[in-house]
Amino acid sequence: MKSIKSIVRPNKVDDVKDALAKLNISGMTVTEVRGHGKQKGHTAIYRGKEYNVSLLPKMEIESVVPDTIVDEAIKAIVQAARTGEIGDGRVFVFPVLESYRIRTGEKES
Amino acid sequence: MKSIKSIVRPNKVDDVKDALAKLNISGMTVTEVRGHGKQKGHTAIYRGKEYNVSLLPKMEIESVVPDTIVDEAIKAIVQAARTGEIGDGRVFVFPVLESYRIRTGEKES
Amino acid sequence: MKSIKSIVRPNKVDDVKDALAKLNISGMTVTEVRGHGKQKGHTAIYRGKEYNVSLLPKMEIESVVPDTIVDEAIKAIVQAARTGEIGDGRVFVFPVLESYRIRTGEKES
Amino acid sequence: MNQADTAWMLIATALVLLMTPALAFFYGGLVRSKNALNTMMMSYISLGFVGVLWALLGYSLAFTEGNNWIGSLANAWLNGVGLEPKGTIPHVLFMAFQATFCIITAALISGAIVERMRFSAYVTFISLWSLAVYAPIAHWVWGGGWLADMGALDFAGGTVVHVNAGVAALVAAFVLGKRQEYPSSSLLPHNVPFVLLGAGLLWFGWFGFNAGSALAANGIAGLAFVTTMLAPAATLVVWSFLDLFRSGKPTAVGAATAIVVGLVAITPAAGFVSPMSAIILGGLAAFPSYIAMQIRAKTSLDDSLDVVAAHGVGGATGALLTGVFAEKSLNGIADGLLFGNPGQLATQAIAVAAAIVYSGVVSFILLKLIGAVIPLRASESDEGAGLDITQHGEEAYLHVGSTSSRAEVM
Amino acid sequence: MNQADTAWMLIATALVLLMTPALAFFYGGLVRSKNALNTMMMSYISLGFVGVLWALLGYSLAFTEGNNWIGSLANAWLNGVGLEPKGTIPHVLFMAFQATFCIITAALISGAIVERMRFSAYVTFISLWSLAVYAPIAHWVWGGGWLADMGALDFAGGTVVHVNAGVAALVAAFVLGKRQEYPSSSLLPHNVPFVLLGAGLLWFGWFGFNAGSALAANGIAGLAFVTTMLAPAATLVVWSFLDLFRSGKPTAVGAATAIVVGLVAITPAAGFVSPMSAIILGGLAAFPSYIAMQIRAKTSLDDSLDVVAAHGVGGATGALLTGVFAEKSLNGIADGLLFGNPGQLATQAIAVAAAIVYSGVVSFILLKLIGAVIPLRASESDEGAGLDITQHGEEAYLHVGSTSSRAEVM
Amino acid sequence: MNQADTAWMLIATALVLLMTPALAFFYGGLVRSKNALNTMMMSYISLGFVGVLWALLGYSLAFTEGNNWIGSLANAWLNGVGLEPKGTIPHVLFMAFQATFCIITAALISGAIVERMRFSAYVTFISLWSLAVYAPIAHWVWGGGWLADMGALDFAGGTVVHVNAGVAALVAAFVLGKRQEYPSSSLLPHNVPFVLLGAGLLWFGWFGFNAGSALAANGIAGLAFVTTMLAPAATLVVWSFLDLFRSGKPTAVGAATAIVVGLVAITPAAGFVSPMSAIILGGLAAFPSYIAMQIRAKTSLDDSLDVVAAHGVGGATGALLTGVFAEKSLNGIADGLLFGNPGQLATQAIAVAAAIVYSGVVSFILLKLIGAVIPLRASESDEGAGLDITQHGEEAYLHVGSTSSRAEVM
Ligand SMILES: Nc1ncnc2c1ncn2[C@@H]1O[C@H](COP(=O)(O)OP(=O)(O)O)[C@@H](O)[C@H]1O
Ligand SMILES: Nc1ncnc2c1ncn2[C@@H]1O[C@H](COP(=O)(O)OP(=O)(O)O)[C@@H](O)[C@H]1O
Ligand SMILES: Nc1ncnc2c1ncn2[C@@H]1O[C@H](COP(=O)(O)OP(=O)(O)O)[C@@H](O)[C@H]1O
Repeated sequence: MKSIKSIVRPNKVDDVKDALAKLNISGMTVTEVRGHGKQKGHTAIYRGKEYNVSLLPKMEIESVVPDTIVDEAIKAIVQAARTGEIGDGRVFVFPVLESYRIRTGEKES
Repeated sequence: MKSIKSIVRPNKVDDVKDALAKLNISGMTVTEVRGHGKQKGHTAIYRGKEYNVSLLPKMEIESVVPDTIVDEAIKAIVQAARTGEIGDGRVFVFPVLESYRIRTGEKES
Repeated sequence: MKSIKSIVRPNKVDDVKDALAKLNISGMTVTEVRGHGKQKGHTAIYRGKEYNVSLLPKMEIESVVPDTIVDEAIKAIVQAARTGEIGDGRVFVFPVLESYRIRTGEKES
Repeated sequence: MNQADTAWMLIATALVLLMTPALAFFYGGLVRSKNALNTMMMSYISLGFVGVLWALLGYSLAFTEGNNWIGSLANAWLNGVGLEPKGTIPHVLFMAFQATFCIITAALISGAIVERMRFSAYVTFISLWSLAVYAPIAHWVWGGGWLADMGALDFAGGTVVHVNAGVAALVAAFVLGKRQEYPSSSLLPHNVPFVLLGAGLLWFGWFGFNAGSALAANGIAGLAFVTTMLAPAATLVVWSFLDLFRSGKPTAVGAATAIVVGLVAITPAAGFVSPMSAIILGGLAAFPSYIAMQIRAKTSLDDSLDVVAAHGVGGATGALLTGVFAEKSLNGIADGLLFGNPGQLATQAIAVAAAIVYSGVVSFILLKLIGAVIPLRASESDEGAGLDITQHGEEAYLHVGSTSSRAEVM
Repeated sequence: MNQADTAWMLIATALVLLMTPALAFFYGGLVRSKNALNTMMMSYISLGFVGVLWALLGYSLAFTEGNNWIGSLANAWLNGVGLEPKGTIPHVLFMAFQATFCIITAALISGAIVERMRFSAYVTFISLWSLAVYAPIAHWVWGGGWLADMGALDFAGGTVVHVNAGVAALVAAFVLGKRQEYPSSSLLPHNVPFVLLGAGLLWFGWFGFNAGSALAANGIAGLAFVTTMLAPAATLVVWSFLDLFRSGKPTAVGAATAIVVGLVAITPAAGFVSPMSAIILGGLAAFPSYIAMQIRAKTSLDDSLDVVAAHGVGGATGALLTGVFAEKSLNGIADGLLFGNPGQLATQAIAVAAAIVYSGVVSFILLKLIGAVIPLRASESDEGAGLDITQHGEEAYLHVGSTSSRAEVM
Repeated sequence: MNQADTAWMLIATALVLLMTPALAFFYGGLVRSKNALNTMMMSYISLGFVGVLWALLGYSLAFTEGNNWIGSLANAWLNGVGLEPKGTIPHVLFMAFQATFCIITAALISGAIVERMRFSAYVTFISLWSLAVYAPIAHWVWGGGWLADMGALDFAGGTVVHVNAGVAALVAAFVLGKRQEYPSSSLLPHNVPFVLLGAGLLWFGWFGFNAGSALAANGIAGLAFVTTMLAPAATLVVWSFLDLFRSGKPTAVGAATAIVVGLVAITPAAGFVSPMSAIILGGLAAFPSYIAMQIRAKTSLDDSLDVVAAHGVGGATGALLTGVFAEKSLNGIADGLLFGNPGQLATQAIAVAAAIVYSGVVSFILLKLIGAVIPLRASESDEGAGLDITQHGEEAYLHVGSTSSRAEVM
């Protein structure tokens, strides 16, 4: 099992979710984050001064999936979240050692 | 060392925390998240239209613990967070390579 | 590639970001979290009763960096985020299997 | 008809109407975010159901001549309530002013049962309660009933509004039972600025409530205005010191509560006591409510937002102190204990006791009757998920991207 | 000059002015958080631009004698608008009261085009619109124009304000086009408590709007006050049942909307109908707006915050029902259908139709003219990132540490 | 006694009282969320301490005859302040109206020292300040003191309220020193909608402040009302263009600030200038405050919420422009420079200078005295953690599950 963690634009969550649903991946956990990378941030103006707000709103989508569909899933996410403009985000893959379903207490594999 | 990441119902955080405290695990980091899985989401009604709000509020609890107590900790979390209804959440275990305490700068093991 | 996840005081984000920038690390994702550890929490008073609010506001900074600069990065973070008082936080290092840039779809290494 | 009085009563009525949305924020900020809308709706819905029922029936029951206990149906369906003067203002306006009192009194009760009561049961309860409890008690005191005959003083509703709502709240909290997580977990407020907003708007609106109860733009209105400004100011000062002595920290929720307690306490006294007496009355009123809150916190009674301590105890304190500080030289009506008329204090006590007994008994009966038909409480799992989603299909706050939601196929 | 009338009109004017910030919260809570400030600014900015233009030109165009279609420039630049009485109140105060109407009418339109319109284009539009559309229609009905001559009844602006704004909103939504994500994603409100706050403050302010339109502290003001209290109460009750029947859940956004719809509907009728008629009118008015909202939801017209259903349909309903429920015995002016004068209904229909046609056509022309000079819409990527950052350089909410921001080198 | 005047002054006083909660939101939204409650409490607490002290002492010091510099204790403890008329309204009501001015003036200062001042030191400071600084200056201008004798014009408090608070704020920011992170990090507002709410409610309340300062429901009240509507509208327009020219983006915080600056500037002039002059005055007033803010941003003076630029500079601008635009034909009192009386401008300048010197010196002394007894600043670690937790034991916002909190064993 692997964990796919994607950082995407806030208005891309629906599209990523739909793309994963097509692969029958429905489990996911989503977090509001702010991120910084190539994208420069925006200029905030406050009381006669300009500020660089360098952390911009993004959404993080974490989905733990079986090893066999990791590649497919990544492809789907990248396609769904891409606009081609700077700030589209990243996908990271982490190893997962174990996974349990709390409702049943069962270990999954 | 391993990182135990649990996704639980918002009103179960206290119980999970108490359960871990009994095992002398006090370090944890908690995040507001929204999640989707087997649970269907709720129907929102807005101006004459119904919507499926498919991401429901959950809490993520991450605790990095020594390898020796991982199993015990998982058991405790599962027990504390279980209601038996769909939507109880998941526990994932990740490998941790290194860990530092910022206050002292020391590496832990 | 490794993921460095730091839990720091809310008012240390700027300093950590600047410290990483000096190492030419600009990519990072930041999340509002609440944490518990050695630090006792604060006492809230509400309608004639005292409560221990045991989870205190922290910020989590996740940055995925090449293996070669992990040690340097950790050192920089620890230095920037340290106050020496209880509650300074932790740095955890996780293995990353793969990383993709959504904008380009390219795999990074 | 007096135009200046009309001008003042127009705005005074608007001010009292604003108190119900203000209460929605005071209460709404104190609950957890998953119940914020449900709590606010409990106030807003009163503007609809109780407002309409008051016009159709409640006003007539409370304010027409009838017997000592209840009015008649002479003005039901607003029959005979037109532009003719009632006192020095249009009759319709007098009716509207009184409507706003009934609306907020019903909404006050909700603070005791938030985060667990089924919405439909709540709406049914306050609708019936406004007719079966509020209207009769209003009649006793203001509509020419037996407490009026006895000479009970209640300038703007210490007994009719606050003791009455406080007792109904106590009964409702008792009948409903406590929230699942109470008191093991602390159920802390989700938005304290909203609580402060509510308190600020309540104070603003309360000037209409108290100074409007003079029903004229005269010296007594001025007096009631000033006491309504000074009493809560004094309560706020004393409460801050009580907080300071108890825990070292004056709290914002405490400040908001202190303002409300001071306002409640001065309500029955507003046009009867001198401004200096108002300062003393306001300062004194901090103690019983503060202590009641400490005591309640040690019991398992889940009067969630302390309606009993603030309105019940605060209202009773104010009603009794009215019997202490009233000055005939100001109001031309009656002196209190301090001015040589100890009997007034006894009269006040009787009025408070009557409201306690009647409101307590009838509220209990109403809840049991309704409970026999619809469950009073939301289901356990609905309570866990929060009443916003489960009773209203909505969440109070949603951030961009934080939820994925698609229109359902229709 | 009558001092009591002046006292009432001072506060009534302040109340109407407050409605524009109230609207900012009603609308601001309904959009997504990334557009919250932009939406609020669309109301606030009207207080500046439209307010100043009204004083310089609009008032004169609307309220001086001129011809049947438009006033003159006799009072332009507030020439001749001083402390002398206009009716029974100072002329300047009358001008200010009318200013607050123009300000909010312009701001109402914004609900149809939020989350996508370029701010500069919007400000240009409402500025010109207030002179080219609002001022003439106000002149027709209140300034001695042709609709006044015909005997059209519009107590406080059902046609002038609500139908007018509703139609302009429809045209603007149509010209601007829909938001990128509409209707595939649901674009849910980010802060429902703000919506409730807005609705509560709007109701409060509306007492100034309607009862202030009596321009005096008299019985008619009292009547207008009471109908403004009871009609929305009835709408709220009926709407709750409609919500209940449709989906089992009475919503908070629905309650806030119902209050506004009831207020809109009673606006033209406020001083012309009896309180009981107001209850019936308010109850009836729930249906057309509720249904209009259902229908709109099935189309691709992105009238984002349902200005057409609430103000257009609600205003038209109210204007027509004024022709049904008006009673000469109350207002001394005209009877409606139910009181033996069916012709009034026809007159009302003509007034509504005239406002629809004129506002529709001129709003369309204005938008096309402006669109020829500046793009009406924000760029696609600006719309995606949100208009707060891109149009105003600000975010509505920021939490400690959640953003790293350094002062730029200057 | 005049009933219409009483009606108006009742509501005007309520409006001014509402300004203090409004200020709490204006200021509270501008700070970071960890200091939101502390900032709001700094306004609310003034309603308690300053309110009570005003009744006990301040009113007498300011408004009784005494000498040229200070009143007597004739009305201390509200001795002799009863229902008898003062002018045309009840004396108690006059006292209450003036109380609300003192309360908000004290609270205004807090904007300069938020996010770092110890709460107890702050409460002590504003309590003493209201007696030692506000009461004397109010006496000079409104209580028959030397500035009144000189003919200084200050309709509703440009000098007494705004210059005074602005200077005290400057001194306090200087004595307290800057926040740890200022100016290296930007300390951005956490809730801009609250800032807009505050600005909206401030405007609403300000009608009571300015038009209420006529102390009657007459033409002058109407005039003051209208200038209070038009001046900030003009400031808002000009400020938007300044924002646009400077950075291309009109900001919401800028709009809220512009409204306040316009209100401040028209305050001394409200009942003395024509509506058209008000528009010009409001537009002109944008420049000095805008520039002052730019300059302050380049210094290390941490006047955190720009009290000096908005109230100090804005108030002085208004006071001086009153000496330019005043028209005897309107107010019967004095002409300004433009109407042939250049001496008035000099008188105005003297009044402003006197307030600056007195308020500056005495505020400095008070702070140093208090600082000798209690530390003025919160500890460094308290400042880091935020003053809400450390001074009040509360957090402003908590979401379900986001904190684990158990009742402590008692
Ligand atoms: N090295 C990294 N570690 C963690 N998060 C990153 C990293 N690089 C980028 N991100 C996340 O991805 C987002 C988009 O990255 P950015 O570089 O701005 O765009 P792009 O990838 O299109 O060049 C950032 O806002 C951040 O949240
Ligand atoms: N594959 C997954 N990856 C990440 N998070 C998941 C995954 N599956 C479930 N979750 C999280 O667990 C929560 C509960 O899961 P759900 O399937 O609804 O309940 P249950 O596990 O009881 O069937 C989800 O809301 C989501 O946050
Ligand atoms: N074992 C852990 N797992 C996850 N997070 C932890 C752990 N221990 C500490 N943390 C995080 O670090 C923060 C600071 O830790 P704490 O023990 O209070 O301070 P210190 O490390 O200075 O002793 C906590 O609030 C929590 O967010």
